Amino acid sequence: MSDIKFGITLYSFSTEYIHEKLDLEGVLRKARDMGYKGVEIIPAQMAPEYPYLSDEWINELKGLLDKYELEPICWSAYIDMGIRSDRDLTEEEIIQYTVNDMIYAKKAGFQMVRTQHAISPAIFRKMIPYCKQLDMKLTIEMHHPHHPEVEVWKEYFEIMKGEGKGYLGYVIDFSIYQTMPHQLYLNQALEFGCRPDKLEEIIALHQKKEDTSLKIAAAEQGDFNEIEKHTALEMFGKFSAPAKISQIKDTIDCCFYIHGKFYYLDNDDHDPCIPFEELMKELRDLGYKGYIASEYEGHHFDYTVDSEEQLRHFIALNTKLLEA
Amino acid sequence: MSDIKFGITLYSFSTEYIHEKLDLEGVLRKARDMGYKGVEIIPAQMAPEYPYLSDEWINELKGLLDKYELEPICWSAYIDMGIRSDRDLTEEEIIQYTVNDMIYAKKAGFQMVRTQHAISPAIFRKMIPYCKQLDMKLTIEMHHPHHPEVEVWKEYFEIMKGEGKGYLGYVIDFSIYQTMPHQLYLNQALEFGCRPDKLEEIIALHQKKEDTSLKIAAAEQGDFNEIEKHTALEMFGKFSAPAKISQIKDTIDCCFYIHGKFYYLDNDDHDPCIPFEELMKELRDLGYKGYIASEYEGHHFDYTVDSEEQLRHFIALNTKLLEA
Amino acid sequence: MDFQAYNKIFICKDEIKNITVKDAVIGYEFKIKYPSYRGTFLSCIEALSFQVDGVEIPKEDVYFCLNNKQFLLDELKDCFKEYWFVRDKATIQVRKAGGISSGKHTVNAFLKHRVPYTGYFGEYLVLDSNVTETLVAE
Amino acid sequence: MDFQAYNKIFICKDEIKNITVKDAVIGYEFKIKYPSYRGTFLSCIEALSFQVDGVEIPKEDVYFCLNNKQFLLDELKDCFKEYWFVRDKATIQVRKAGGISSGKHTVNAFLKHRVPYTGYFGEYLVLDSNVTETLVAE
Ligand SMILES: [Mn+2]
Ligand SMILES: [Mn+2]
Repeated sequence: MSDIKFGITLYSFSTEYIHEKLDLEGVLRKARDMGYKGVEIIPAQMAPEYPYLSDEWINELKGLLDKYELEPICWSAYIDMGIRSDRDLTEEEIIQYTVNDMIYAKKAGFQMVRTQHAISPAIFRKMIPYCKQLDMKLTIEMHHPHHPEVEVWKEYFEIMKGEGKGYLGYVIDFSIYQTMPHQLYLNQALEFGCRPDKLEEIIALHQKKEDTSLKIAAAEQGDFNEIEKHTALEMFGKFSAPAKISQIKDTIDCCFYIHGKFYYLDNDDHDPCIPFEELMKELRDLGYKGYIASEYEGHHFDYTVDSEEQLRHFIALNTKLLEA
Repeated sequence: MSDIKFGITLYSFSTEYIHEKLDLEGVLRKARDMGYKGVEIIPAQMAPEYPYLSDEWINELKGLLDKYELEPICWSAYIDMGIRSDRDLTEEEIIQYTVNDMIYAKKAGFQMVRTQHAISPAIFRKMIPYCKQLDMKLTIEMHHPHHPEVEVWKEYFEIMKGEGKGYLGYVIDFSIYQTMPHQLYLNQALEFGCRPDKLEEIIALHQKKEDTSLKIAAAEQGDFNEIEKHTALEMFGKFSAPAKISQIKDTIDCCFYIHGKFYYLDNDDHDPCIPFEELMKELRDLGYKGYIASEYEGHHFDYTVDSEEQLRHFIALNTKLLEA
Repeated sequence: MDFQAYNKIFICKDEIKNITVKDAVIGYEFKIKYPSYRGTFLSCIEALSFQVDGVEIPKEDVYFCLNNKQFLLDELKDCFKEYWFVRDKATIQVRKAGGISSGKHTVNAFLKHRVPYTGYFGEYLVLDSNVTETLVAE
Repeated sequence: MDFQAYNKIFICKDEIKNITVKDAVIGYEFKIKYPSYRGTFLSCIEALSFQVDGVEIPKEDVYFCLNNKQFLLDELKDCFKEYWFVRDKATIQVRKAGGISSGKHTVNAFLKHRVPYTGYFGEYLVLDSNVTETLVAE
């Protein structure tokens, strides 16, 4: 038994939402029907007025959350550093976007905003008074290709454990533990021109226990076409340095929320890409008490997959693991 | 008797419009109540959606024109060359704004668009196919400090008399014939710190028949304070080179419309600033057949003046002159 | 000295209101209109600043709100697609924890704006509007 | 090769319509959506171009219409305050006297867009969407 709850980010229904099969109310109803209690929303995806949200829209959202008895858990904000063509966002602009998100989130009943690492330690620290004034938590997502060894995270953890304690935290995204490309990625590689036997060869190479530079050399010298070479380099680049699950314990006190990221689950029993077995065990053993959001992301690769079926595999697999 | 008709530009009611005493319907009703038949509108003033107008708004305008039985005469467009901080408008942008105005004007039932000299001869010429396609006239306003001697106008008249004949024309604005500052300007000068006797002195200097450079020297060396000097220089600069009424005949065939500009009329009999007597005689004698729009512009200087009273003076004065 | 009469509409007489989010008062707001006979584009605003009770408000604490958008003062000069209709009130939000005290306050607004069609001979007319009003906070 | 599945929503299946002003047919229009899971800012569009029946449309004949505004393609890169909601259709107006003939037409749209939050280590991910669809003109 554990205190871990499974929530859902509405982002999991991206395919249905952008193809206009489900609207905002539709995804909320579906989440409720599937048994979820807590939800995360990405306003940059589902708020037509983004980035400046009216009280009317916020009240509409609040009304829907009430109607479907869903708890507002996480408001996912962006640091869109590259909005402008001529320069990155200034500190003033980053503060404006972030404080606005905290205000909108608060009004909508959320207690946590997720932001992104590009906020910078200096600005993250400057958000503490706003967190206190609004009684809101602000978290940074650790998403691939970031991981605990990335220099800036040492500073972030220091702030989270120090002056920001209780207000500033982070969100683990399981993408940082991925070791293998998922099935939809492989399907796409085939569709784009990889030969099946060559793709097998690349996967075998990727799984070899040797230095990545040797694998890259092998891919470059091998009998591969352009798309195969591209696929090989992308695969080795993305999935060769997963974060260490043993490190979670060092910062679990700052982890306010988790993104249960997954791309494709063929069944209820096992994912060859993300080590859910070890993750669930570790989180349970460490006494993690928060939500893990079901975060289906296969929609980047294939719009024909049924998101609901994927989410059911995710919940079945991980509930089983937690109860084991 | 003449074929000249007096219309009105809704711009005359700027004070009432911007102080929210009259809305779009209010100024149209007022124009009708005052006996006007033909109207000009500045969408940059009265269209909330400017510069991109929906069919809904255009139909609303059209409905109001019908309701008050007003003929749509002139759609006044701008060449807002200085919109951007980093550069002037490009040719592409000027064409976009101008063609849009012609389209909106056509939809609203107007047959003429007034634009501004900054359009350039090259782009003006490029508008001919659009004029033909939409069956619309396009005119450039000649407004102070422009006058027929300004170089670019020779080119404009050549185009109007040549390949653009019947489609491209110009609008005379009586500001080009102004010889004296109006009463509201003088009141403002007093309010801003000119001493009454010094202002009299400056006016006397302005009226002297001598070279402007001598007047300027006199103003600079005289016993005047800063605002008096500024007033003197502005007065000599603005009102020392009125256009010649005798030149109107040379381009009357290109003059599709006239702005009966005035700033302040104390009575129905005479304006010391603009030579209406000669203007009306000349226009009548030349057989001008179009509209003269009543264009009250005192609102730049004094928001307490009653626009309707001013317009009544204008109509009384000029009707008397035309019928003389 | 054209256009000066339009300054009368610059600062609106509406009440100053505190801005609250649940229990927190995060600032206050008042309203202004564009002081002209026609609308403009935000990019034609060359300078805009405010003093309240004689104290200059730091620009990073001011949000200019119009057309359902929020602009930092430094952004205005780049917003050439954003039209300010002459009868539309812009809301000036000032970020200040605790808001403003109720009662009378002196508000000064200074605007430097380019008139975009006045490039008669290559240069644009740039006008100043400098207006002070006494407003009442709720 | 992320994001490629979103290309399916890029060119909308709506009919191509001629644009008329009274009796004159001044062009035609079709619709596109932003090919992603979330909205973007127009300033993140680094390139956008169209071919109809294999012929490239000159950029000055294309108006990108969104949020009740009309943009020239060259203006998009500067419009950092203009948000393109992922479910909003942008209308692509093509200026062409006489419009387009009724029946089937091949429309190709090419978009190069910056994903603004992907500055992971200082550089942004820039994606291409290159889609061809057969649309029907009314
Ligand atoms: Mn995530
Ligand atoms: Mn005029």
